[in-house]
Amino acid sequence: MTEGTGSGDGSSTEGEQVTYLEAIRQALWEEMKTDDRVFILGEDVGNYGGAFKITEGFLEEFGDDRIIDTPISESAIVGAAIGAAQMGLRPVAEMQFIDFIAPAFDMLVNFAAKVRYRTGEGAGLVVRGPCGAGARSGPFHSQNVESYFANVAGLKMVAPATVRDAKGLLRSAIRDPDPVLYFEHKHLYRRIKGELPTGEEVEVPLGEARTHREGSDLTVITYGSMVHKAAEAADRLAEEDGVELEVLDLRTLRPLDAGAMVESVKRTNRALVAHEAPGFGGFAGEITAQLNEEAFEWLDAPVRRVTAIDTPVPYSPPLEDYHLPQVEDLATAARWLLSY
Amino acid sequence: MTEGTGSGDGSSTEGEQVTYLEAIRQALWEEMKTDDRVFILGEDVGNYGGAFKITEGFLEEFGDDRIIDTPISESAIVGAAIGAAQMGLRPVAEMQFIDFIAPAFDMLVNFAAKVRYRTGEGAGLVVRGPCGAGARSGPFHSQNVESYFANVAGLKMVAPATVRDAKGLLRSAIRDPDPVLYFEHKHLYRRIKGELPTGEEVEVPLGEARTHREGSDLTVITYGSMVHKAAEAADRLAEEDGVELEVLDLRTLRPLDAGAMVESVKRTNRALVAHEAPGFGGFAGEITAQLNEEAFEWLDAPVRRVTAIDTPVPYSPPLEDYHLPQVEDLATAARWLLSY
Amino acid sequence: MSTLSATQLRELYRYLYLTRALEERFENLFKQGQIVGGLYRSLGQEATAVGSAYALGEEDWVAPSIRDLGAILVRGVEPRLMLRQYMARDNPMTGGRDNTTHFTVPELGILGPISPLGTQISVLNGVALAFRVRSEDRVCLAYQGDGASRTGAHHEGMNFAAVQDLPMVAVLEHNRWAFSTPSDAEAAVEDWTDVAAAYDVPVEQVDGNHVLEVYDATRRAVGRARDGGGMQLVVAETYRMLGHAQHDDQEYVPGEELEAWRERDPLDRYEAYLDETGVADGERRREIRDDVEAGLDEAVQEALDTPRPEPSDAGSRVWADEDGPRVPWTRRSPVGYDDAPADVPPAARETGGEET
Amino acid sequence: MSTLSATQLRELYRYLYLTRALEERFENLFKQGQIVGGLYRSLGQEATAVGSAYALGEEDWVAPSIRDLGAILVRGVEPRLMLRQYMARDNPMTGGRDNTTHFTVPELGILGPISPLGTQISVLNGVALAFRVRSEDRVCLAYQGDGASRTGAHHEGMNFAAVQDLPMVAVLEHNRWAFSTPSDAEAAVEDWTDVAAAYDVPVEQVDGNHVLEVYDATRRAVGRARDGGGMQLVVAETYRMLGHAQHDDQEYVPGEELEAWRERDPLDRYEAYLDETGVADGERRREIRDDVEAGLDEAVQEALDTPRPEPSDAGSRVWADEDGPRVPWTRRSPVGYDDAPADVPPAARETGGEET
Ligand SMILES: Cc1ncc(C[n+]2csc(CCOP(=O)(O)OP(=O)(O)O)c2C)c(N)n1
Ligand SMILES: Cc1ncc(C[n+]2csc(CCOP(=O)(O)OP(=O)(O)O)c2C)c(N)n1
Ligand SMILES: [Mg+2]
Ligand SMILES: [Mg+2]
Repeated sequence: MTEGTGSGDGSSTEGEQVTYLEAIRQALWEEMKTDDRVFILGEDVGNYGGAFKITEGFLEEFGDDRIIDTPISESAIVGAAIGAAQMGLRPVAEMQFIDFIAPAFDMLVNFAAKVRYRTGEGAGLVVRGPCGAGARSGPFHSQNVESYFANVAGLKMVAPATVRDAKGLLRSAIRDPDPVLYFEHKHLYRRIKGELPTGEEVEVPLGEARTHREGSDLTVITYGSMVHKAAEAADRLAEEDGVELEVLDLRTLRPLDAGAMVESVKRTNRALVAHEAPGFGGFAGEITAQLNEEAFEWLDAPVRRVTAIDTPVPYSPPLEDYHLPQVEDLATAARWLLSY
Repeated sequence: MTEGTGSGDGSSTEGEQVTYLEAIRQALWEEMKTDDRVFILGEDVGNYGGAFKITEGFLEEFGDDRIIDTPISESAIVGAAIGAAQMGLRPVAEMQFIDFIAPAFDMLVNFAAKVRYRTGEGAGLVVRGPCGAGARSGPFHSQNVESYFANVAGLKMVAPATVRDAKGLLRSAIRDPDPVLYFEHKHLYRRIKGELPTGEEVEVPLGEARTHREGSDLTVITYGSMVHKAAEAADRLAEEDGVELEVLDLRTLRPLDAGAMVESVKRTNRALVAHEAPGFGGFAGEITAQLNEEAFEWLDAPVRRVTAIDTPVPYSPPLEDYHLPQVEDLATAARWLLSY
Repeated sequence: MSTLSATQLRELYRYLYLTRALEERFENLFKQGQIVGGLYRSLGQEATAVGSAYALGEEDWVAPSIRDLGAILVRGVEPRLMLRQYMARDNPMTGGRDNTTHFTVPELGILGPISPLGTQISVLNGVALAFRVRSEDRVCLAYQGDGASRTGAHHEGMNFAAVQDLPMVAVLEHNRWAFSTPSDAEAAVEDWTDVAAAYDVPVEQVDGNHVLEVYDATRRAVGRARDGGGMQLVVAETYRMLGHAQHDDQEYVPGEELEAWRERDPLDRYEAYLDETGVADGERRREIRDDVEAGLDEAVQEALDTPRPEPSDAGSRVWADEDGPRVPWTRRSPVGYDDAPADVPPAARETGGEET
Repeated sequence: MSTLSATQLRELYRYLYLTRALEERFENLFKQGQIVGGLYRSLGQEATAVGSAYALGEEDWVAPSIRDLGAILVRGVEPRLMLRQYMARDNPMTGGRDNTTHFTVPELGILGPISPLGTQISVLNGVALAFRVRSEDRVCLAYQGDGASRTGAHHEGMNFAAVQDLPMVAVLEHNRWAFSTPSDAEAAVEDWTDVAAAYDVPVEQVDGNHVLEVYDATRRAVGRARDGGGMQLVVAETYRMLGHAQHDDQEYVPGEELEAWRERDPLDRYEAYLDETGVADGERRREIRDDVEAGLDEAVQEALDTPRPEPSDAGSRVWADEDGPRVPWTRRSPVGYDDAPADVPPAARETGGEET
């Protein structure tokens, strides 16, 4: 799969075709090169170069003060990131799988998120890790955890869908003065490629959505790997039904670019919200609520959701496939909304 | 404040006037008396009788095999509850404040919630604790944590607003074969009183909402302590504007009684969703999404939210009051919706 | 030394060999794409899992880690079921919903782990509390890797068990690595038995590659726990002979270290013992191995013949009181779709939004 | 013994007395309803907080717990600011957003705790990492109660500091209670220095009610940490002389125990020392106390005169890059409300939903 189904990713500069994983690696490498306050800590990030080899070669380049292999202690990892951030460093903590953010929940929700509000001293740190399903990895290596943090004031959250955004958002996350959770979708690591400008910085600010594909009949609002499924559904409907879906890639979940959602839905008058996490209590609720509040009069049909079903992520392939929202579901839902 | 502003609480049997706190105590006591599989574990629950004295006298009655004072180890507390539940016991784990559920997040989300799905062996346990703000207790003794768990398949969540429900829902929670989070609002502990039948069981099944106050012009959908603020706003609007708000108390958040919400909104054609937690990413999103999906055609106005503002809960009284949703906000929002 | 009968000593051999042979089948199946997701082997550590589990009574409970296939087999889970489990086929333990050793079998006293490390002791503490409240004479045994023992969850579990004097044996598998991290980067201690002091619990260190020593030490610990001695720690000194999982070529491991530990292979050593004592000579052992392999041939075939679960099974069993699989909105039958718009008749608006 | 000058010894007395006197003011103000929420005192433990903090250099960092007012005062936070903080008045540390000792003052090397217990060491580990990467010669000191040390977070923090050999001193305040739970129900150890073995870190036990002993032991530990000796543990044996917080009448505490510890009151003992050594006689001490009290009179008045924060302040400072307070929808000006319906002109629908 290569990017650029739509027009929104548009890097005009000539560059190299790189993977999503490589884009993450580049962002880390370049930020570490240009800013010696940036450092990485996590399990197996040094010696091994990270479970997905994102930090391969970093230890040799930056030394073990800046690439820190930690014990299996997610709470201590995030704790150390907080303290270092408060000293002006820019820590990037890796969770080997984002599922393992759970033992660090208290540190994130109660310490990192609230520390600026409480004391005026913020903690500009990044916690990143592979999220998402599709790799037949079972209930504990497949989760999407954004909803756990959606209601937590003080946190930011990003979920890049493209190579360019993977790099640009990570760069912005590292430079951000507040705690940012960066969810990279493991299914995209080596599956998508895109062009990155060489010798020039990729700028993707936090808090701005991106139109992945333009359309006039219905807006699919989504993020992460679902952007690609949405684009596929859009292509299919264009071909088979002659309708044009707009695909809006939120990119940042906190703060949310409500303006972009509302602008698009005011044009298309129909919205479908999609994410890979289960529906009940998922992030789609917030999106639906905001559309309701800001674009109610423009809606010609209810806002509807296409998500995973309300279960853990099962392991066996037929189960996992059934659990996850598929292109087919998006197509069905879009047709339902269009015929409404 | 006494209950029964509306008609829905209607305990017909003559009984004693007891506090919300006493109702919780009674439920625990009676369940322990009638079922020797029930036991309690938590910090200071034995010797001291719990930080809020809910289990005062329990240690003497039931002994230290069934009232277990634990170290400060929320993860171990929930872990032990899981194991005991899998052996057929019915553990009730107390979090001294519900905020301290955060260190047990992994145990709840990854172990308790998923264990039946994964292995067929469920864990019927209760985790209960005081939630909510208004006591000038600052950011860590005031949170409402339901949103952290809203997207987690396998968990149930209840948030009683009345004395009767406090008792009845806790009883159902203890008897339930799956993990239930029971959020008791500390501001209600000694502030509300209600009648409880004597010598007869209070039956409040999980998963059923309750009409706290009947009305025809607008449905306020809420839970926990906000039920009382909503009822106050309703009274005020009845008096001042001659309109009748219906107040729907969800009581159980997972599973959610969508039928009751939809039925009410189809009658009133307007919905206001209220909760004490901040708005962004909060539980109101799910409610709004479901109303959208199930009652869109009946909505004469957008579904709107009244919630706390998107910050931690601040300590100083003027700040906390500003942070929290007030009766005034509900009245304003209701008027806005009614004039829409 | 152990007081095991010749039959039991041969049974131990059978379990050791079965563990290794079954894992070799797994590896082949993995290479054939029959096992998806992660595959973690316990090569070189079989004696720790088998010897310790063998020291338990039938009524006791165990919480394995990913490298404790041997313990699971000793508890009585059939290889054919393990194959179906590892191959994501339908099976009674998980129905394909989870992988590896992640399952619970109450009848066999097995409480399955989850992936986030460190939870085993805490959850078994609850099992032990149940034993206590029922005045049952049973013991729990929790396995934990050296790396996993650094988690907060593990610490809280150990501390809780120690304070509550629960009948708990923790077997710490000191296999020198936690993925690519050497155990001296996991903890500052040189001697891992030092951990015990912080909880004031008795500890024994044991050669984890010597099945009878593991058996003996665990048996003593289990005995103390059963007799009211509270929480016990056994530190098994062993070594992870392969990478963390199939994808890990273990490049970071010093060759000499690996070589030295290869000399201490638990099967080789036990075979030497069986030779020396005459409990099972080469011929006898070959019979056992042949028997195991024949069984595995059949088991693999059964697993290959077992279908994967039905897709819609994915929607069931989240709660006990569900009626059946919940069908996503977009996967209703075509009739359902066509019906849907009719669910919301604009006419209803005319009559003031009454319910229809 | 300590090499403190007479001036320093008198300063120590001042801090001990100030800590106690300030807390007495707090208690009065609490009874007057001027302090809302919880109030936690450190009566009887003042020497532990003051003596240990006094052993740090100006450039060092400290993470207090709720009973470490003494340490905060030694670090240089003014009593008048503490009063404003405890009374939920506007103040530079928190602006009234959080209570008690929950604040951070980088200029004074104070990193404030959060309520969920056990996080201090972990967060200070990050501070220590910053020292290391900048080749700075600075040390961190974390306070933790005996109860708090049972949390997973604390264990992970200790382990991390030990493995990384960070310049960290942990002061474990073994005050016999964690709320109503006696410390022997928190951990199985009798001697809390045993905890150190699990992390292979040097440990000293010290009479926590003897300010100079605390100072000396901490100074040694800080020195070792500064010289590259890595993580250090100091176990201060002390006692919580009042209930957990104001609402707790401490009924569960054995009277004799309390009586025995009253004999060891840290202020009384230090006064005896000052008498013996002639460093500060009764007269001199009274001068110090009078001075402290006079300062507190003024400080209390200032705090009472300081307004509580503006309500709408509650909406600001969640993120660094916010423009200002975010106003809830229902709290817009009346104009805003009236405007709102006009935001969504039904006319827009006619023209096909174009943006307006
Ligand atoms: C909380 C948590 N963090 C990280 C991981 C990823 N992980 C899986 S196994 C492993 C290494 C485990 O090492 P150890 O406990 O020593 O067991 P061993 O593999 O040596 O048997 C890691 C880091 C995890 N499963 N859980
Ligand atoms: C994670 C967590 N659980 C529970 C509490 C509630 N709590 C506050 S202080 C306290 C007792 C603390 O005891 P200790 O650490 O010994 O400190 P001390 O009060 O003796 O100074 C408890 C249980 C908390 N703050 N955090
Ligand atoms: Mg290991
Ligand atoms: Mg204490």
